[in-house]
Amino acid sequence: MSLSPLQLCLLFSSALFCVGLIGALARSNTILVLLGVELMLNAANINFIAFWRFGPAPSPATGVMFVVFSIAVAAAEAAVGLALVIAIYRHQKNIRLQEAVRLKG
Amino acid sequence: MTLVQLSRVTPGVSDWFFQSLSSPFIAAAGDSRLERLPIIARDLLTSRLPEPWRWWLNSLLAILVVLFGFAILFALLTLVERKVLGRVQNRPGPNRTGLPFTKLRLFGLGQPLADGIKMLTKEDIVPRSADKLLHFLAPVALLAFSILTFAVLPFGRNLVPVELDAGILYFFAAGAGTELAVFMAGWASRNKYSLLAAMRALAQLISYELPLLLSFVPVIMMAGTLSTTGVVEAQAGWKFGFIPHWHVLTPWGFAAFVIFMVSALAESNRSPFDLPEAESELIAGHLTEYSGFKYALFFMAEYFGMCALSAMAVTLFLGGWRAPLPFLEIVPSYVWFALKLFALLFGFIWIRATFPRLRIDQLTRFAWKFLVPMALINLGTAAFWSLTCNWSGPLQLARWAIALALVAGPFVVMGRKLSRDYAPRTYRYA
Amino acid sequence: MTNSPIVALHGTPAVAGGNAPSEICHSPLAPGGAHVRSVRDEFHGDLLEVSMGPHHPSTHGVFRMIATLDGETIVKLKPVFGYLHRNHEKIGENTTYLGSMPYTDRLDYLCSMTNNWAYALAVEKLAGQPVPERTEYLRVILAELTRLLNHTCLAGFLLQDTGASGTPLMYAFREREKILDLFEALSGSRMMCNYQRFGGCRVDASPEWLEAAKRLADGYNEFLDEYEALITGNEILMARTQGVGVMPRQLAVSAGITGPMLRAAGVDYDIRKVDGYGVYPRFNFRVPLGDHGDTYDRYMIRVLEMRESIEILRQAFAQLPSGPIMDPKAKIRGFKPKPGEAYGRIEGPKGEIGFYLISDGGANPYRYRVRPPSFINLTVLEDMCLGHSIADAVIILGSIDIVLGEVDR
Amino acid sequence: MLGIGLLKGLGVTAKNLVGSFHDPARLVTTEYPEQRTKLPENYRNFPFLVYDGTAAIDGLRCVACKICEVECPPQCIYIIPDRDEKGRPTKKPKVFDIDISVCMSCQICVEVCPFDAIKMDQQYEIAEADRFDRLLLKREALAKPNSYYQEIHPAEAAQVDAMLAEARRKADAKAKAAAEAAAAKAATAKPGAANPPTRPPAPSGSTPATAAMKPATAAMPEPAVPPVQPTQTPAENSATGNPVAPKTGTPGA
Amino acid sequence: MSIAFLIIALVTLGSAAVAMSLRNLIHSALLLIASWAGIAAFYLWAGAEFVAFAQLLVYVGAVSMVVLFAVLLTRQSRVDMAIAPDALRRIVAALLAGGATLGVLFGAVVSAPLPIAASATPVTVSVRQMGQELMGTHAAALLIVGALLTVALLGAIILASTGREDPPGVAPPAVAPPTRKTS
Repeated sequence: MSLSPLQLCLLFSSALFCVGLIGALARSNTILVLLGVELMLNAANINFIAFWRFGPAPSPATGVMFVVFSIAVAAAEAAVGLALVIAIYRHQKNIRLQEAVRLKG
Repeated sequence: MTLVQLSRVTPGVSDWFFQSLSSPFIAAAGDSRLERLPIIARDLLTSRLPEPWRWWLNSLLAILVVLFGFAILFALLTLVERKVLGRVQNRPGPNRTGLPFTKLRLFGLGQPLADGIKMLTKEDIVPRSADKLLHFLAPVALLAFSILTFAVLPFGRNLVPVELDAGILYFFAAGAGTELAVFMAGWASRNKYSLLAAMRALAQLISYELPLLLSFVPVIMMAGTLSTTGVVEAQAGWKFGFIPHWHVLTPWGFAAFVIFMVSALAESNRSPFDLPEAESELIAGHLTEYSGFKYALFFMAEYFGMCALSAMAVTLFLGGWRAPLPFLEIVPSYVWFALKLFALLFGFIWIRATFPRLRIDQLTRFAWKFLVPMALINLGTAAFWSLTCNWSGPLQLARWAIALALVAGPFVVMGRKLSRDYAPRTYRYA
Repeated sequence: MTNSPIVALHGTPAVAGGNAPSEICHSPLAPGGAHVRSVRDEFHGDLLEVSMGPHHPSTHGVFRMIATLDGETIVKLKPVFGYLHRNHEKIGENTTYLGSMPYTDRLDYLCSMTNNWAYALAVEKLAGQPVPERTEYLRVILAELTRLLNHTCLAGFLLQDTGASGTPLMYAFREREKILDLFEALSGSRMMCNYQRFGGCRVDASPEWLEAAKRLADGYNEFLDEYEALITGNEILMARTQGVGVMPRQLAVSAGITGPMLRAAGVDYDIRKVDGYGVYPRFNFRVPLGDHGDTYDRYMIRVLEMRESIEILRQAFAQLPSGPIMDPKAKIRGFKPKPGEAYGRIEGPKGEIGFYLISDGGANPYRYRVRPPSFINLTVLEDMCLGHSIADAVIILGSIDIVLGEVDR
Repeated sequence: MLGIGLLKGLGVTAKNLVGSFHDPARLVTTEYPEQRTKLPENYRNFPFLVYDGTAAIDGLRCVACKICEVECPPQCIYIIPDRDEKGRPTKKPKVFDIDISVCMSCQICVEVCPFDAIKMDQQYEIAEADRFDRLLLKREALAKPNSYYQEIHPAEAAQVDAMLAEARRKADAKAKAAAEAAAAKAATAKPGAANPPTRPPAPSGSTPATAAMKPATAAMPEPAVPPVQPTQTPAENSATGNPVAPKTGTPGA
Repeated sequence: MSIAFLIIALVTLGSAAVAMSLRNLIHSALLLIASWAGIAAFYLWAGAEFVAFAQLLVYVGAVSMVVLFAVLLTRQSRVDMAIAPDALRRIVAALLAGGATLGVLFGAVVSAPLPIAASATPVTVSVRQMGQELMGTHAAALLIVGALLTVALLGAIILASTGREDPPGVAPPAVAPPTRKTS
């Protein structure tokens, strides 16, 4: 069976997604969890580009537009997420996620 | 300096990437032979070759020429910097090292060579507790990132190594990696000074990335393109036949240029923003644990970064390779580019010779409370300028006046606010 | 007392500690009541202990500061010195009175002339030795030249500490060279002058020398103007130094600070005026005072003092009498003052430099003690540095104007 | 306004940069091995021993009285007096070492020497690779002729020579008047220009010695004094405030 | 498919996987940055030049810095580095979940009848085109993203600020009332 470029790209992105997923699930370090989520987001972006490039492409720039916005949102997410990490650290002196269970300051 | 548009892609190289790089090389009819010299020289070497090979060789030539050109510039610059610093400080600077094994001194021209030999032969010391891989990777990465930025600079008419549609974006994207390398160096050394320097470098580079990027947005707005050649193209022509249409000669352009250069000083870790390697505080900052060739690489990367940012400033604001006056166009474009580049580099050195260093909190405050608002206001000024581009006669004067006020007013107000706590003092006598 | 003794916290937020383990406390070491956040040690990750020195570019020699940093903010700073200790005082008790004279050159090696004078003054007090008038004038001339030299150096060093790439330092050294040339022409050595003797001085100043010195004094204002144009109005320098390293007035007094540092804190105390030693009462000069006691004041006070020194020099050259330079009764060999004690002090460029001597009638002093100004001025280093960033500590140290030869003795 | 001070500073540095190309006051470097600054006459470096005549060791003025050894603050002088076969001191140093790695160039030995035997040199290119041998100067290395002294410190040497000549004249007169065996001894002395009074006996020695000690310290006032003007200099010495201490302790004591 | 793609994919996946399994946070962060750079290379390969540079600028330039800052600001003691007793179980569970997801996704991708583009004529988007799209069709989205970024910036600052009375970075108050100032 030969895979089309689109399929290869999708396989690549799903692999990346799973790496991010495993990381986010397995690690207890808040920063790493955030980074795992970030990776999953990137995997989604890869899909956009892949479909834009190798898909039937109805509107030439839609995929690219999506990625641009997605990157912007991801940047915002990273900034807020890491600010949260620092807040958690300041509060409980470590960044283990399991300990951040008290919804109370 | 040279070279080379990558010529149209070959059948053998099917990736679109290379196709997008190509834009046909069209020598303007009026181009003098001197002007086309680099292209002619290249064609002399490669025109006989079959197409795929020719393309590869052309690219290779471009890379080599740029690398060698800047390596020589780096060597010269270290000497010139020391000479100029020396002259400013009432001493002659290095003037002993000339040709090896002779008594010829040549005003110290051999100094870079001697420095190079010294650096190469020094022992490479890696601290035992250092993160060896990162310690090794940091200078390499730094140098790689700074070299990457040379790819999109238009060194002369038709002399741009890679013609990218989003060239300016590429330039700053490639430059963004340098801070990473500085951090790697500081962290991997396992030295407290280095770590402090790494933190400082991060804070500084993040802070100044913003005004740096914001400062040239007006230029992009005006030129309507992200490509470096496009920006140079937008600055063509002369007003009244002798005032060039350079961006720096407009109110917003001047403000943007100043903001850009200040941020460039900070981005390239030059005095007065040389906090990461502040030698009077942090020994040598992130370079403390580096010696020998790795140290030289850092040094090289710093100068490359400085050159690249200056070259970008030339492109964005100083009309790129364009001659300042119409009749001076007989001088080849790459010479003009080099002259402008040298002028800016001299400015870097001059500033280094004069100013003391800022403190880290003042540094970040200056970026966030002065440069960023100024850049944003400048964006508005540029918008105003763009909207009023068809005012004429007395309106033209009003346009200038309003634009100047829009630049100068916030500068005075924010400058006063920034220096509120500081003022010269008078003293009483007992 | 206008200065409120609050050292505000500022600096980078870099490695900020949490709210919980930190508290506002009065540092026991800051009688002025510097408010400094102390961070408990249980929280190791937040504090960084940096040992600056003894091998550090800007500790002015082999001085060491163990700084505990919260981010870049200093929460504790322990000065360590003694790396240059060489038993100066004990050597003084085992050499003749004259033999100690060249050793005083090595105390504060920038100001050997004033050190010589202070020591000679102490011995002259001890022995009741009069000094010829011409020598008194020469001493004033040399002391004021030394003050120019020292303050010029300080301005250069301080600016070097703030990170200027050598330019102010080189300008300062350019002028310093000229003074050193004068010293060399007179005493034979540029820095280790060994010039004063008990009851006089070693060599008389020739008319040519005096002419050269006069020329230098006349041209010095020009240099100061250039230097001030270069740096005094510089916004970066003002931002770096104003409000940094504030020394409250009562702290300065209670810590025994003297010299320009004390006057920068606003205390009008100049031994040239207070004691009126030598022929200083005959000169007309003013004492500049600072209002803030910060680093900028300490720098500016020195610049202004240089301008006053030039005035003193001009007057001294005009009034210089002719006559012998050595008291005819003075002894070079076999000098044995009668038993007793004496303390001789002068206003050195760095502050009160004093020598305390006890004689038991022998050829060597029974007790020989130096009051080194830069050592005593250094004692308030921590109080001035707390709450400031590590970059400030360097310039605060620079503004104290220490010479390790004198601190460690 | 923000930036004015910065621009002023840039102006100063620009002025210096330009000035360094045409204004010698703004390019003050002396490029050492080729160019040398002229040393002032008073410049001092390390001590050397003066000898009269041509014989380096025999002509030494030093009488091994050890005053300098005692007075030297860092104690870098080491002297062993020479003795003849019968064990009597010959008033010559057998060993005269100066450890110039210890010496601090303070000139106190010169000041205390009653015989003008030790003077300060101006030779400063004395770096040596061997710290223990080469920097410990022996008698032979220290001995330098009086002409050398006259060359490096002309004014000071002229006064010293005048003093010594005066002292010798007095000694000769005394000797003649006494007409003792010392007269014969003095007569046989070499006719050199500045032959010192050969070890005058303690009582008579005090005058020339103390007189000789002083000019070294008061050389500055009249650099125009020609080398040989024996009669004029002492008068001028007292006029310019030569710190003469006539009753300084006897040298040989 | 070109070799370039394979290399890019391998580097990206490899560095991401290693990053997720390392204990040293700095190494993880740096490897992740490499992985992001790999993704940028993928965009470049796919012809999305602008997006590639944006990815580099945002991820390698900015997010990486924030991550490194966060790592440095939350330096851990050795105790925190030790693996908690339940960690192993969680890792196994995560691997299982991830593997299952991977299987599902792979299966879907391989078996789905995906339309094949006419890749003979590669689409490219010029920057000008993108700008027009952004300011035209997607103008509303652009505005919203701008607002979102601003809000995120403010939120991040508020979250991370210490809430101290005197926030760091403020000018040290003039210690004495400036009695004599001229300017």
